[in-house]
Amino acid sequence: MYVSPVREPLISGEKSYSKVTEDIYAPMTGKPGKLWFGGLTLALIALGFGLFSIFITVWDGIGTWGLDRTIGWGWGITNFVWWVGIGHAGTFISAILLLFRQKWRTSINRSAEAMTIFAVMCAGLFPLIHMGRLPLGFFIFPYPNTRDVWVNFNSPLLWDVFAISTYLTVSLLFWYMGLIPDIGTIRDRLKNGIQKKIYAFLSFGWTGSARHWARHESMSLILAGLAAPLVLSVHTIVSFDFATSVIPGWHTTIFPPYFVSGAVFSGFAMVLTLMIITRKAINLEDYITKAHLESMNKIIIATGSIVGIAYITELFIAWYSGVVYEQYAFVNRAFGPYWWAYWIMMTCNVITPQLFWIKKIRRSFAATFVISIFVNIGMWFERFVIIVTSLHRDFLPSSWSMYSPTWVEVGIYIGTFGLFFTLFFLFIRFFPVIAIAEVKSVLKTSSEKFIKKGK
Amino acid sequence: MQEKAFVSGYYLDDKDLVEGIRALQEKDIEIADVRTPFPVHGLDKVLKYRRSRLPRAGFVAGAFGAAIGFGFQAWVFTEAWPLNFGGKPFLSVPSFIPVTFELTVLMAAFALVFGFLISSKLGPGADNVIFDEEVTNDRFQILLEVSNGNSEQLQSELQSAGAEGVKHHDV
Amino acid sequence: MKEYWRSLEDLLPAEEATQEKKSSVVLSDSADSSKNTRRDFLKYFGFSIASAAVLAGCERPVKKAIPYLIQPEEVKPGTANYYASTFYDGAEMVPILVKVRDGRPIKIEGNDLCQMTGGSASARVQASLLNLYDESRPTQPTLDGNPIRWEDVDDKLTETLASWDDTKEFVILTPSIISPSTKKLLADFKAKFPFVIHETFDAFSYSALRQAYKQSFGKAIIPSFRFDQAKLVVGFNADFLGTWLQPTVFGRQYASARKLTEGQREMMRHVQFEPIMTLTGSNADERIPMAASDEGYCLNSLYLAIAKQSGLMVAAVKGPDVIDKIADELLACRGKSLVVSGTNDIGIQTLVVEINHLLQNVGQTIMVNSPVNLYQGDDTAYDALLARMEANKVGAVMFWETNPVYHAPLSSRTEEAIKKVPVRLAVQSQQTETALLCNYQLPAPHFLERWDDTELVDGVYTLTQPAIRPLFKTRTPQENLMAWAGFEGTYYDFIKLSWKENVYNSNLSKGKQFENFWKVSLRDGIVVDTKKSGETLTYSSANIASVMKNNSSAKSSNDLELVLYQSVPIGDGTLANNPWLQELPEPVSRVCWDNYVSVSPAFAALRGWSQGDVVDVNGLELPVLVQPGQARNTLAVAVGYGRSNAGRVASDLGKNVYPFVTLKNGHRLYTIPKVEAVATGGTYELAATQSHHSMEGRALVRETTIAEYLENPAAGNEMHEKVEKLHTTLYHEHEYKGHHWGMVIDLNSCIGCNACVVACSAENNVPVVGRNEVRRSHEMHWLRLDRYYAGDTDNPEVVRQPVMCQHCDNAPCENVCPVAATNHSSEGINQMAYNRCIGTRYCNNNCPYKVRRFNWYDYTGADTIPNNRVDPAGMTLDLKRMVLNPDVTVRAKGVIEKCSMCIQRIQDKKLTAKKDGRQLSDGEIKTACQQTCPADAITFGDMNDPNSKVSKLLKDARQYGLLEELHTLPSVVYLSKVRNKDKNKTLS
Amino acid sequence: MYKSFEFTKKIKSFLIATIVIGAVLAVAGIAMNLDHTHRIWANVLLNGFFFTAIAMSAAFFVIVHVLGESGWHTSVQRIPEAMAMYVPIGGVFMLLVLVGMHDIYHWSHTEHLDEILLGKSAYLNPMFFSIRTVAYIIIWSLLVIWFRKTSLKTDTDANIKLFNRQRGIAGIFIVIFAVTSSTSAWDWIMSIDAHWFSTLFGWYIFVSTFVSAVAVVILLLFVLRRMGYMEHINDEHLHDLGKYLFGFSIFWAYLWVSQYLLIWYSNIPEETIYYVKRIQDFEGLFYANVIINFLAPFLILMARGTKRKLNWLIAASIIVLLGHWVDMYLAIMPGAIGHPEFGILEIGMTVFVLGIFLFMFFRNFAKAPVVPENHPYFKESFDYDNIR
Repeated sequence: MYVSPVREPLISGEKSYSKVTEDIYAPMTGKPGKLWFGGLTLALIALGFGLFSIFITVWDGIGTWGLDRTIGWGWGITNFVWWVGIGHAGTFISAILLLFRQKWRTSINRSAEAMTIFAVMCAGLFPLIHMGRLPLGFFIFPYPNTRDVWVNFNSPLLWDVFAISTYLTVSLLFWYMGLIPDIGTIRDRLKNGIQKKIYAFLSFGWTGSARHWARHESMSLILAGLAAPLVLSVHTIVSFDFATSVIPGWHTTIFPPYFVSGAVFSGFAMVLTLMIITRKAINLEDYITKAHLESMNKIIIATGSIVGIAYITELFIAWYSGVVYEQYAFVNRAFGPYWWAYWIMMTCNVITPQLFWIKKIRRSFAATFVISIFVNIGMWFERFVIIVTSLHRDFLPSSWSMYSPTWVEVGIYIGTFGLFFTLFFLFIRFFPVIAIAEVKSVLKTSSEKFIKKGK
Repeated sequence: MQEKAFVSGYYLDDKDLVEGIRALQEKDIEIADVRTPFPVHGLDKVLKYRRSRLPRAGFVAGAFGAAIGFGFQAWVFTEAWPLNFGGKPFLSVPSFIPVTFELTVLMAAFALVFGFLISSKLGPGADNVIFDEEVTNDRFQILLEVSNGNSEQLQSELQSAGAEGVKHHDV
Repeated sequence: MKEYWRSLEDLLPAEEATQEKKSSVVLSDSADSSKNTRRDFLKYFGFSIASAAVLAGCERPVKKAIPYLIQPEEVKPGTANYYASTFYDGAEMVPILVKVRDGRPIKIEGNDLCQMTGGSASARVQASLLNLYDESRPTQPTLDGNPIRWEDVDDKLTETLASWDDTKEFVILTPSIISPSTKKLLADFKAKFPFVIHETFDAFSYSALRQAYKQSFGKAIIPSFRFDQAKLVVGFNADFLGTWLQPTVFGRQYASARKLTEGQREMMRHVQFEPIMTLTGSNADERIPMAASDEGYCLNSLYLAIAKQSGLMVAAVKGPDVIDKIADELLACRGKSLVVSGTNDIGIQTLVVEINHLLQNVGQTIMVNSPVNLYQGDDTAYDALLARMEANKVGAVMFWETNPVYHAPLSSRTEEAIKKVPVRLAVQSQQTETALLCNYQLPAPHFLERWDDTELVDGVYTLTQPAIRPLFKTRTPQENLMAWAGFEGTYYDFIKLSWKENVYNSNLSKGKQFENFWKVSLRDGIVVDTKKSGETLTYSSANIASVMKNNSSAKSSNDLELVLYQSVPIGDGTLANNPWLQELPEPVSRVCWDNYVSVSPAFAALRGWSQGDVVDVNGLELPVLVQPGQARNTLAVAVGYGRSNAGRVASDLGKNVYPFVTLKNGHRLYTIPKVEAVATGGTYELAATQSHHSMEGRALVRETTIAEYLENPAAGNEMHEKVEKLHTTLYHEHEYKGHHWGMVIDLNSCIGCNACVVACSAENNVPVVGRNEVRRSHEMHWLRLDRYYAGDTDNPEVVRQPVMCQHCDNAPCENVCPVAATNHSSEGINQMAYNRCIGTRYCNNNCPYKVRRFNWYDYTGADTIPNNRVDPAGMTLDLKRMVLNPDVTVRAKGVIEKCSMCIQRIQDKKLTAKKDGRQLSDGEIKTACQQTCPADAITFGDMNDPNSKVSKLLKDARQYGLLEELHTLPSVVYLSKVRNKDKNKTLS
Repeated sequence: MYKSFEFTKKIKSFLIATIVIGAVLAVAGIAMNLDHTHRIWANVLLNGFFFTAIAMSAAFFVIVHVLGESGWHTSVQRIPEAMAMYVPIGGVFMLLVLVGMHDIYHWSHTEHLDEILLGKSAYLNPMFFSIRTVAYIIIWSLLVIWFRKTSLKTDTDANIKLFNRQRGIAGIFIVIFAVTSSTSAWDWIMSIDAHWFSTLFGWYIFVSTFVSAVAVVILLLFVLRRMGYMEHINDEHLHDLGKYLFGFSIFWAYLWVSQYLLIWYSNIPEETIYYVKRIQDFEGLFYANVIINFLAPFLILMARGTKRKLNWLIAASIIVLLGHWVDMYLAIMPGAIGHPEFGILEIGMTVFVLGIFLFMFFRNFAKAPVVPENHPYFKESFDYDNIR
């Protein structure tokens, strides 16, 4: 396959196939470092605190949260949407970029997919625990029962159940199918022992047969074809949670594509945040390079700008609509009691990513790291703004009220970080962070060694 | 798989592998399997594999998911217990779109993944024979099945087809 | 406290005493009516079983059930009986019906046979039911803290009375006695024991009003007021819709005079002058803030203006413009107007009587010939009593449901005086501050546990009959007296005899047997002797000149003055230990669970105070509430709070301001001149149920003026037609083949008294959540009265709107429930299946009206998880749970609940009609809120029935749906408000 | 090596004939509808907008690939490039619309507006509207021409800087177009139903025209191949174009459903009015629009093989192009004329504008080599394949 010499190599250093194996396998060998243990401990503490907060919520009731008769959703659903959004990058990278034949995805898709799965697990927690009667949560599944009651297929929350669980399942399958060959690689590097047996089991008996590879590629492509609309559908359905209502600030038709774009935006930001640290921590600088950074930052600008345009569109159409409730909702966002949340959102989401128009910034790891955190904060506030400021002052001023979170809500949020990082630390220890086989497959077209040769 | 024997030869570059295969093919030597560390571009064409039937399986399963998804929802809302939700019609088609879609994708994905695993005889606990552990690292391996004890002949064929190392395996 | 559950077998007979036609729902034989299928039987059967089961809470097993040994005849499991009775708490008297279910009174409703109340009842009347189940009630007699048997009490007192030192008095301190039998009994008792002195003590005094009539008509009376006969009402500092005299009665009269229907196109006009924003003032067509100290000046000016134009020779003093204008208006309505004042000041009341006299209102809107027997207390007499106690002239005092230590002015003096009396008897049905000082604690039963009678106005008799056997070892004060005096028989016999002699024999015999008459009286609860009339009083002039001199005639200075007032929920504080009342938001401030010092916005700005700042008012620290419409230099605090010994709920809620009350000219004065107020720097969060007070220009409450209305009945409601024109939908409405329930709320009738809120809470087992939860906006009321201010903050116009679930046919909430827990019934009701609800609160978010309520904590004890209850008001105690309506599920933690349009009432009446094999008739089903509304503002019925009242009201041009532009198709419809004022010309 | 396109007399005269036939039919239609000036102007808007938007979308197609550092597109790049050069001509039709403004836009009758329209008049007034229209046309034309010129320069100058400059122009283009694609759709189309509003509308219209543009690219490719040009186009290119047609048809359906479902769900009259009008008066067409524009490309192009066969692609493209013309028809006509009208006027006007569009395309296509041979990624375009 011909590659233009103008293109920037994606993999630097003199990498041979076995060097790739070696490099990526390296972090899994030897004793884990202090950093790893320290990180895992912190994550477990956070997770424990989160579990305690969840216990309090379930035991005492949702009253332990800062919600009230007017504001039925607060941090819980904000965090849900935020985590789901983050969970969009992985599948976007592996599915949509695969369809668009973007080679740079190969270095980051594995960890991004893992993050997707962990983030979706964190996200999925919130719709469960925000229920007043968690033990009866199984009512949301359409199972035959003596009362002949099914479920309400009109409800976006029910669609969510289907969407999130399908998304989690498909992402998991997609991720694992991609992992099989690499687990095979690990298996074959290990000497005999229990570890080898476990990896042998997990590798599903991978042999690297050309027939398998052919089927694997075919399957991956179609899974990607399915996952692409699936990614869209998930955040679309999440946006339906709000957009189907009549609440001003929630009910607007631009929500589906805008939410999807925002999700990819935040997901990429999170991937960047983590990958910039990970590549350093486990010496993968040659595989995650400035070329990757630049490509990802371009997507950040694109999606960030789409989000920005959506904000402005909403604002303009709210005025244009001539509907007093709509107009008030947006004036209240910008200048009401939660004005700070709105302007944090605007600054972080619309202004900061525009810095990536400058080539130096979008190729700087340090700058990207900072901006990606800004984006994560901004996207959290976007959901907060949508949920809380829309609800706290809706139609009847008599019911207007204010919201602030309690320690329980904060605790649960911290807990999800704990869960996420616990899983992430385990992942980088026990699984190859970069898709070994996929990197090898683009080595000839995208590595410094081969491109320099001018081949 | 008893009483079988194979001869393997490996290459260190995918290009050499393809050339080796071509050389063997010219001699009408049947290639039992080729094993590579990554999907080698165009290898399936060289080996004249049929296009996989997985897409078709995916389509059928997806269509099934869609039918079940839509049909079930429609049945619940019009036959099982038609409830009035917010004045919406019982057969509220737009509301059925999301679940129908999700089930379509889910079923298709299951069909693809399980189709892949089953047709490739892969799965938890699958105990396939691995002839060379370096195949998952950097070796491109051609396997030829030994019949009537022609192992040595096959080994030399492989060598002449440019294999870097040749070996006999009994299974 | 275990055995509350007693059988009714020896409850006094009342075979015919139920209003309901009784027949067993459960066991009605299907042979009777071929229409009843087996399915129906099972439905009825299941219904009653289910009802019985929910009693214990929806998820808990029935722990104990005690079967009847002999089932009383009139008690049918699962069917409620209604007993007629009378509410009287020393302030308000309302004939009531008590709904008794399986031996437990579970709801109080007004008795619709009463002409005055028409079946309505105020919030306090209805809530008084909960005082029956108050766990803080005294349960047995004690002497110096030790339990004692009633027999021993009787022995001791008989002995005390027998060996009485005749130089000392035996004082019985009662509230105003309106019971003819009690009066007779007291007379008999006094006849036997001449040293017995009966004194009357009212918790809140109206003595100046009585004295004013004495000056002008020769007899201390409170006349009957007829607001319904007036075309113009001018109120001065009188909250006659909320607390003044007979608010339930006046509210009904007021609303009826202001109703606009097809037939009635005229509307009474109401102008209010007042220092604080009262419920009444907020309803006025025009309201003028007036410092309390300016009232004398205003009334002087008004009198002069009227007198001058009535041809009297008076000095020509130019009063304020407003007063002149009002005088002109009043003169134009001679004989059809009414001026009232709520100030307990003899000078002011005398002037008011004179003004009404000049306006020829006496005999038209003021009926001096049928006086009301309320508030007989004389403030000077109580002062004299104190003096006698201090002089050791009193040997014994019996506090008969009176609590002077709390209510009397300068309570420390009262306390000291009481301590000087050797024998102190507390005959109280509730804990009181006074009882703490008594050596004898002689608990009295709650009024639902005892017999009594009343004669509120001459010739209007009512009976109080027990609806339950006494829960505790209690005895009525009357029984005490009879026991100590050695009278024969029971107090029941005494009443019956007294009725035979006085009521039956006078005009009502009509040839009936007395027993029949008695039974009918018991059943109806009310008997009116139309022939009996009060004394005819004639006018004799009072010394106006001196009165006017006494009334300060100049505008007040800039001194701060403090106004003490009764709040609508708590009143004088007698019933304060009542969670329903404490949680009921004050209709104007929408604050509950506390009193506070309200200040005008201008004054707050001047002092730099804002809501919640703690202020020291003459030594009492109270949080500030900024109240638009309040007179500028006025501070106001509600009485009735700060009870130190009232029981679990009310003790230490708010601050007691009764000690500020002083005597002026022998009358308790509730306005305190020249007070000091400084911010302490602290803050205190009030439990407010509404924090935003402007409608933000939204067409929520639509209003117009009378002139515009007469020209175009749709005035102010133009938007409705526009919205109707634009109504488009992407799917057709479901067809409601049978009934389609709807409700119409006339905003022009609603006076905002909040009676409906309590009715709803009682009917539907709405949890009480307590102050802290209300602060967090966790209140649970299914029905709320939104109140908005418009215009000038110094004197805003007020509108209010009762909002409950609107039962939208296109309900945004129903769509989104994932588990189908809320959906639409075939009769158009937005229904909730509590057992199905998993508590996502999605419905609540989507509700544009925000009427859905979530059980944030385990408020009811229906949760399966132990040790997590949030129940500051003790509503989950076994005793208080007896008030629960078994027809309504008690909701568990984590579920959403909301107005069901009283579905249990609908089903009940539907079943009754079906059993009787007839069609439901319009008006047969009444929702709880509708039933109790004094203003008849709420109409419920079948929108599919073209002849129903609801259908007719739906044709009214004032009709609109709240947020109708959203196309939610609400089944609750509002009729716009009309103000009787000139849009361009205002008084002030 | 790559045969340059020659705008032969034969093609020229065929296209001129098409234009003339279209013009004759259009004039006849106008003459028949002189008392229905609404309909005449609505047709000017419909075709004027549709083809201008297709041209802009074609430009967008190139721009996105440039920014995305794509290689494969270079072999077809000159087709959308030449299409984009129609923008200034299409702009003339949009300027014509300004003349007929009062017949299309209810809000332009400033003398009788209701409250809501008065509230919008700061934005929706004839003056500001005209300024915006002119601005769109000028800015778009400049961008398109600027890019085209830079692109053509590469044919003689292989300096890598020129490609970097293309990227720069693409950046500017995309920023401007991101805003104006939406606002122009609000202005020209959404404001016809002046009370109605939908935040998604701009994106919806854009995707509709983008799919149309892809269909036009495929159709033109077919025509050129029939004429013996563009022989270098292989199955992989077709496959990619097919994927675009397939993918964006689904994306269009996704936006259609998003907008419809949300409005259907909330059922608020101020929003439903748009659909009620279309369902009531254009019922058949309304449903046909969704079904055809979604199902036809979905079913035809789902299989891998059909995307690689020109015949299938052509069939799908024709359906999609007609379908999206109907989509625009449905967006414009119910508000502008209120009821379905289809006759000589519509046919004539469409043929007329289409003729001009094609004429401009071939004229511009003939002006330059059919491929940008000096493009650094050009070679990549011949050595890649789609996974089976």
